[in-house]
Amino acid sequence: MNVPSYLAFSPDGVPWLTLLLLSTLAGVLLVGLAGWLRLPDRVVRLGVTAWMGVPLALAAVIWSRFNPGATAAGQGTVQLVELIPWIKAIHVDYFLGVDGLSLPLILLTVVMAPVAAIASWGVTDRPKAHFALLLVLEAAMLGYFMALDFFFFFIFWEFSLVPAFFLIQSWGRKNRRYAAFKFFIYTMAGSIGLLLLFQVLYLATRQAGLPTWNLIDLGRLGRSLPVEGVTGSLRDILFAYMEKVGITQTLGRFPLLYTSIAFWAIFVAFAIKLAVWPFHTWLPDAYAEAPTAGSILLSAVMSKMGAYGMLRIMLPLVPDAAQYFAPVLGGLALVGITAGAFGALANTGGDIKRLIGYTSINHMGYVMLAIAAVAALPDGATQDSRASALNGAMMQMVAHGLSTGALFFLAGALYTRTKSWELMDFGGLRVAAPTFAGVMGAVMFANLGLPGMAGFVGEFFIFRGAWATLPLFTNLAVIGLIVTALALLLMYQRIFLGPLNEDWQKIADLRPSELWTIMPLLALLLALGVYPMPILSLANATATQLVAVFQHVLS
Amino acid sequence: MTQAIPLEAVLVLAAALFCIGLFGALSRRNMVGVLMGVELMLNAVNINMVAIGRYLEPYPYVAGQTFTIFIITVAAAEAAVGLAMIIAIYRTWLTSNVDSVDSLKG
Amino acid sequence: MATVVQIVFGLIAALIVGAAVMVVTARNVIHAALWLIASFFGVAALYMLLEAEFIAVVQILVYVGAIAILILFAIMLTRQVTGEGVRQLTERWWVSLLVAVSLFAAVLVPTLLNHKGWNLPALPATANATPELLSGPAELGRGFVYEFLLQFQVAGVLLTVALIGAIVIAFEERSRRRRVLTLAEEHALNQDAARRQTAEPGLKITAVTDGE
Amino acid sequence: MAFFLTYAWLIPALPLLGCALITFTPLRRSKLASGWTAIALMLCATVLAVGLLAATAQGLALRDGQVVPLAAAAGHGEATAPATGEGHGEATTPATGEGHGEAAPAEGHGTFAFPEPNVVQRFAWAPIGESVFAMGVYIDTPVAAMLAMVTITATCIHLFSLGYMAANPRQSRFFSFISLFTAAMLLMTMADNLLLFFMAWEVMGLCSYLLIGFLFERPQAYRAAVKAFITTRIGDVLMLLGLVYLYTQAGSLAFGTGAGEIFNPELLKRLGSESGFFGVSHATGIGLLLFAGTVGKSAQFPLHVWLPDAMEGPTPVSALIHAATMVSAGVFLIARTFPILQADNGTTLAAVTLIGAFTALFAATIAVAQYDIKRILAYSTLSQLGFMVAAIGLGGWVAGMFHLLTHAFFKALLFLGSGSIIHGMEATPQMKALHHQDEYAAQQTAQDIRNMGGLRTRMPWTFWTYTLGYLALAGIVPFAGFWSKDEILAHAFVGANWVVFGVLTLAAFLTAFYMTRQWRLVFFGEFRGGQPVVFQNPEPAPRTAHHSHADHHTHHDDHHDTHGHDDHHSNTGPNWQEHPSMIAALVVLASFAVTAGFFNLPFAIPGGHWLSSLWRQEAAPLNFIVAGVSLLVALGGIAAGWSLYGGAFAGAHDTDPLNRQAPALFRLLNEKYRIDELYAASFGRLTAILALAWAWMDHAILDGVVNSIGRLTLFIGQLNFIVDDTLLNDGPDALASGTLATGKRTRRLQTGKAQDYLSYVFGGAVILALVYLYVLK
Repeated sequence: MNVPSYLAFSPDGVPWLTLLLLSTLAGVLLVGLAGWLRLPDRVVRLGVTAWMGVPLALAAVIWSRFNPGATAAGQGTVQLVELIPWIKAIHVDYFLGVDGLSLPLILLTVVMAPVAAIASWGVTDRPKAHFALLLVLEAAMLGYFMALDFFFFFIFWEFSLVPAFFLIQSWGRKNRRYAAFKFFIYTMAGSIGLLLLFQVLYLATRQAGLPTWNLIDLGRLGRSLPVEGVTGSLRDILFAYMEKVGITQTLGRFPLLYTSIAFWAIFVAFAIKLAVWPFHTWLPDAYAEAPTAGSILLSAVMSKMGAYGMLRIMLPLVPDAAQYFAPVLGGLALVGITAGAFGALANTGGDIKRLIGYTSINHMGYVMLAIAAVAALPDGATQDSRASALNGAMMQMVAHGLSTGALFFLAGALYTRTKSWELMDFGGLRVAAPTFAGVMGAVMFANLGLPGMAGFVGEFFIFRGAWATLPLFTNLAVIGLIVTALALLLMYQRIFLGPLNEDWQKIADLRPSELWTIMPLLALLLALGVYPMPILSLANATATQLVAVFQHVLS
Repeated sequence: MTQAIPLEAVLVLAAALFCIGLFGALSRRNMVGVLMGVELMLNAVNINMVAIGRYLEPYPYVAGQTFTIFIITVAAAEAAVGLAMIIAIYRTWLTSNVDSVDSLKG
Repeated sequence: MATVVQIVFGLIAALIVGAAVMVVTARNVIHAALWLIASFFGVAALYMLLEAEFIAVVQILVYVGAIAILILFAIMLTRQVTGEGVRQLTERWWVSLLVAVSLFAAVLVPTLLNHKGWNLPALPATANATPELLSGPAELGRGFVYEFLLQFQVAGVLLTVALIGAIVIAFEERSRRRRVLTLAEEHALNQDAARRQTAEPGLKITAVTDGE
Repeated sequence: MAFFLTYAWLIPALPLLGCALITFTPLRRSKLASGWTAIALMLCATVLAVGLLAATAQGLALRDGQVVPLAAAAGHGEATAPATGEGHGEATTPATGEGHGEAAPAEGHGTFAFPEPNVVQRFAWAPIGESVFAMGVYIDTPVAAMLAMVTITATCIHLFSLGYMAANPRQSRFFSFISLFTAAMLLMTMADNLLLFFMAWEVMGLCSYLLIGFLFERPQAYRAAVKAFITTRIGDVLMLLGLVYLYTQAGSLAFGTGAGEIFNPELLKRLGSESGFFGVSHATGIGLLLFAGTVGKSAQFPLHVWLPDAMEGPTPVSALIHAATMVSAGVFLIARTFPILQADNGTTLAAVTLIGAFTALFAATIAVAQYDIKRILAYSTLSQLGFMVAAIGLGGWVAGMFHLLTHAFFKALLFLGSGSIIHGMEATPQMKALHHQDEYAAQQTAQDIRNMGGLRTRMPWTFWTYTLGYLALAGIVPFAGFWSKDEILAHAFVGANWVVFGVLTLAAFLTAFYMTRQWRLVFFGEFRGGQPVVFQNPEPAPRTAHHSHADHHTHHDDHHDTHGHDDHHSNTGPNWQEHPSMIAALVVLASFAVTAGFFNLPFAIPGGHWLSSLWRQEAAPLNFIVAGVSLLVALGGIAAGWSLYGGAFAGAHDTDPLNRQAPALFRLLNEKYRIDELYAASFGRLTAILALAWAWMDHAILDGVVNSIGRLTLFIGQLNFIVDDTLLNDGPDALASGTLATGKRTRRLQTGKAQDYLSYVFGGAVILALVYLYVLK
């Protein structure tokens, strides 16, 4: 096979990505073995947590093998590629690879999974199944971030729902059934359009002479970059197919119309996962009702799957429609930011997990704003400003993953001590549990974007990029910064400040195991906030190449 | 006799015997009754074998009879094993009714 | 001559069918077994009519002499002989009847509809010549040792296996065999079983074994 | 000298190290060890900062790791950086109009320039597309002066806290926080770009939050902390927008005049001429947004409400953060970005002046009618910050910075003095008795100046140092405040901004007046604490079991309770004992309060105009008219205060003389113009309503839509069901139940009876036979 220049195979020939994927699945098998051998639950708990170090180590190896600055042929080089023909009849390939957009999220996933595992140590109801599901979920998410063939991409996308569904449904809180179904149905319903769209794209590219599910090639076609074996951009290919099918006679001969339809199909699928404004109502329910580990993985990693999908599929495949609808996206992002912030504020007297969930909507609103800003019309914007927005979005995702995961972890730890989620039940715990209060305070400030913590870097670069293209929305979006801060401070105040509530005189402070789970996260947040180079340099080259297409008027 | 009675008559007789035996095998509650129904069915088959061998086979026409012998052998074996099973079942279940033995019920 | 043969055939057929019907309908199992013997005799007679004397003899020896007797023994051993007042047919006997009748109809109807003249073999050319020798035990025996040798052997093995199998199945377990139940015990056991059966229709295996 | 330049970054690093040591090592278990660690590290930082100031004063600079004289450096850099030309021109051209006459910004001279930086060290921080964002330190002479001021005051306040916070069980945490704060302040001062500036700025905001809420058991404290954080954050996010705006326009946030740096003359010209939103020029937009940060941090008029409430924090915090350093960071911001503010021909600076002057007067009027000693000082701080802001707005860059430095010293002194007074007051038997009923009320009562009196003899050290600070603030001639305030007034006067001049003069008068009132009531007359005006706590803290337990014991035990109150007296000796470490801090600060003004004497004598020349700015000569007016006004204020309050307040419960004469006005001032109530009724309620509205929208509308889509589906399903049973397709549930029902029905075939199975076999055979015979043929 003639390998294009923008694909780079593993330099040492070892299929590291497959190993990473298999290591998590091997963990599932080990849990099964443990069940068969009737090992005690304690062994499974520690074993799974320790085993999650294996993907962590493999991801570190992948990071070391990755060349962050590599670009080729108008895009960031996709590295450590594994490309094996799979189903030849419909040209499905087993195609894994990482680039600057996926590697940070892979790293985030392998870091947060052990945290989720440690958060589940208290699970007494069917713990083996619980841990097995965590591993399955990790595998699905890793696969999603690595798969570059739509076939596998979509399989992992849908497959990740299954363990999440069962985690919520079996170990969640009182209202878990409603939440689990809402979550599942919402996401499933959203992805129907995506699936149909790719069938059409496959047929269209087949007509053009290169039938493919290959996301990299499709992305290159969408951006009018040369792909061997086919000429023209994806927009032309799609339009030619529509013409051949005859749809143009009814709907009209407007190429933008068809890319717009494609755009909305893609957008809705990923917007639901990212909890963009009118599609966000599943999120507070799901986050609130899920068990702690579920909340951690849902908020830390799964919501990033939506943003990653937009970066991987929406922007490269249909840049013209994305540019055309960017103000709409910006508007939705703005409403989401405001809605999340005020929603959190409305929950300061209620459920702590719902509150954190709403702040997540707010934070993901910034990511959405960044994506809109990347795509918006070139009104005095430079390529640097767009790259800045995209870098900021990556940073924001990583930072939000770390900080919200940590917040959920601590909320879970609080629950195990007090058996209450209601903020109004607490008060003055800082007296009895000073370390807990300190750690939670630090995590909270990281979450609300205090400079010096990673979240601020993300927000700053998002704002910097968004101002160049969408100044009005950027201006209004800062309301979210203030109101979220207020909501989180009130949350902290309700729990920790004031006179000590009589009920919690003897509450235990943070245990060393919990402390040392959070400390690495806090250290990461702080390190990335002070020196964000490691993450930003990973993403920068790919991001810069990706945004180049939007420097022109496309429609 | 081959000129007097058409083959079809014998076959119809065998079919009637078979169907009666089938009815017995399907509807008798007593296991021994079921076994008797099965024996009737086997007899019907034997009649068929012999008759077809007699009417349609060229001269020494031993094949049909040979098969009959085999079937009788099998029937004997079947009866022996079947009755042994009936006794065994009776011993454990204290019944020899077929419809009481429904551990396969779904 | 032909008429006589036809009459004889009619009688034999009536005997076979009638006896068979009684076998499946008789309330008393013993009676059913006796009717079965009658039916077997009818079949043997039919073999005679079909000029298969050896088979006829084997029929009587094996079926009447062995199987029917075996059946009678089995009936005795299972001790549910009388059956007066007890249902002899299953609840859904009409389904079976339907199946049997429709099967018969499915065979009979095309036979009657499609026949093009009764299937009577033509007389041999040497009609009045010395009649051919009927195939007798000699031909059969030759067939067994030449043509059907393998099948013959297999049948022998089958009989041996069946014999051993029957013994194994019918034998009581060692522990039970050691200890012969007294009549009182057996009565108590039956009472117990009866009680269980009334309390819990559709007796389960586990229930009894546990009870013992 | 090279050491001080090369290792300038150690100045913020040392307090940060202190914070880390105290937080993460067992040092935190010992109050004394943690306190002395912090103080020792602060002393090292002070030495470094003073050394750095000396080095920069000698005109030394660091270029490529080599120490060179600045002039040579400028010559050296001429080939590469276009900035040097600017630096030279500024030094030689006397055309800088601020000092002289006409309103400089209005005339748009725009020739203000910073002195050459002495140290610029940068490293790549984040890649942004093709370019790289660099971070580092940028030190020029104003920065060096600020560093010296911050380290000196911070060291004094650390020292003071050692005595003042001795009774607090969380003293080591307190040191950790103020060390972190100091590190952030120092880092902000020497930041080389606005982003780093902003980051350190926000960390200060965090520390402010933590320290105001240090006594977190009190609802008043944590509420004030949240209020401070959120109010300043409003300014901060606007400033963030300003940063982003500037970044978008300039492509950089780095200080400096070189290409691609934000003070590049061409860039400034472009910003001033091109118009952005609403037809406003870029420079105006950016300038106003940046100034919003100042308004928040320096508590200028619309966002001033947090600072008086911030007095809930321990008094050293008030001194350090809410008087000397953090609040003046806002002023430092507009001083730092002055070329940008100036780039739009005066619009921004006019707004700055307006806000500053208004705040100066507004806060001074409120201060007149307060009883709480710390609140009076807080409003005084607001007022003085207004002076500085107005000075910068008038183009008096040196005047504003000079006042910033002097004010830091004497206001820190005053706050520490008040801390000492409160410390003494709390040790009186009346307060101790009250303390056991309600500690918050006790503290508030102890801070009430009506309950003091006659402390002159009881706390001599405090009295004398406080008096020096008071004279400096009032603007009496040789003391620090006189010189700097005089320069500000001179700017307004020379610029013919008569309204501003009038407002500021009035404010100066009021300053002298309310400070005299306070000083008189605190230190003179008879001690009135015998029958104090007891503060009525609207929400008394619930009495915990632990506390009431402690009530049965001696006061010693009370010190160990965890209900955190900083101002508790630890020694059981006679009242009014002054702790040595507190005295030391007061004396050091008092000496600066006296002498700080001499750094920039407006005379052409050796040592005169020292700061101006250090900062390479035009020296303003002494304007005798203004100086006379200023002094006269100050003396008038003192005389008015002395006469009005000379005989007043024989007892604590007497009515204030001012209240007697103008009760309505006094009430309005006492209630701070009711702005807090206004905000609570407007913005507070609006926020709450918006939150409810959004929550309602989620629940009622969006969930309603989702649920009604569900219901609609169900309805269609039922319609289907009614129309045609066989089309029963009511979603997966119906499918599942249908399957289940079918299964249940099918299950009945599975009877477990061999005969039934056999009948199926033969029934099937019959059907097959029929099919073959009649259907397939």
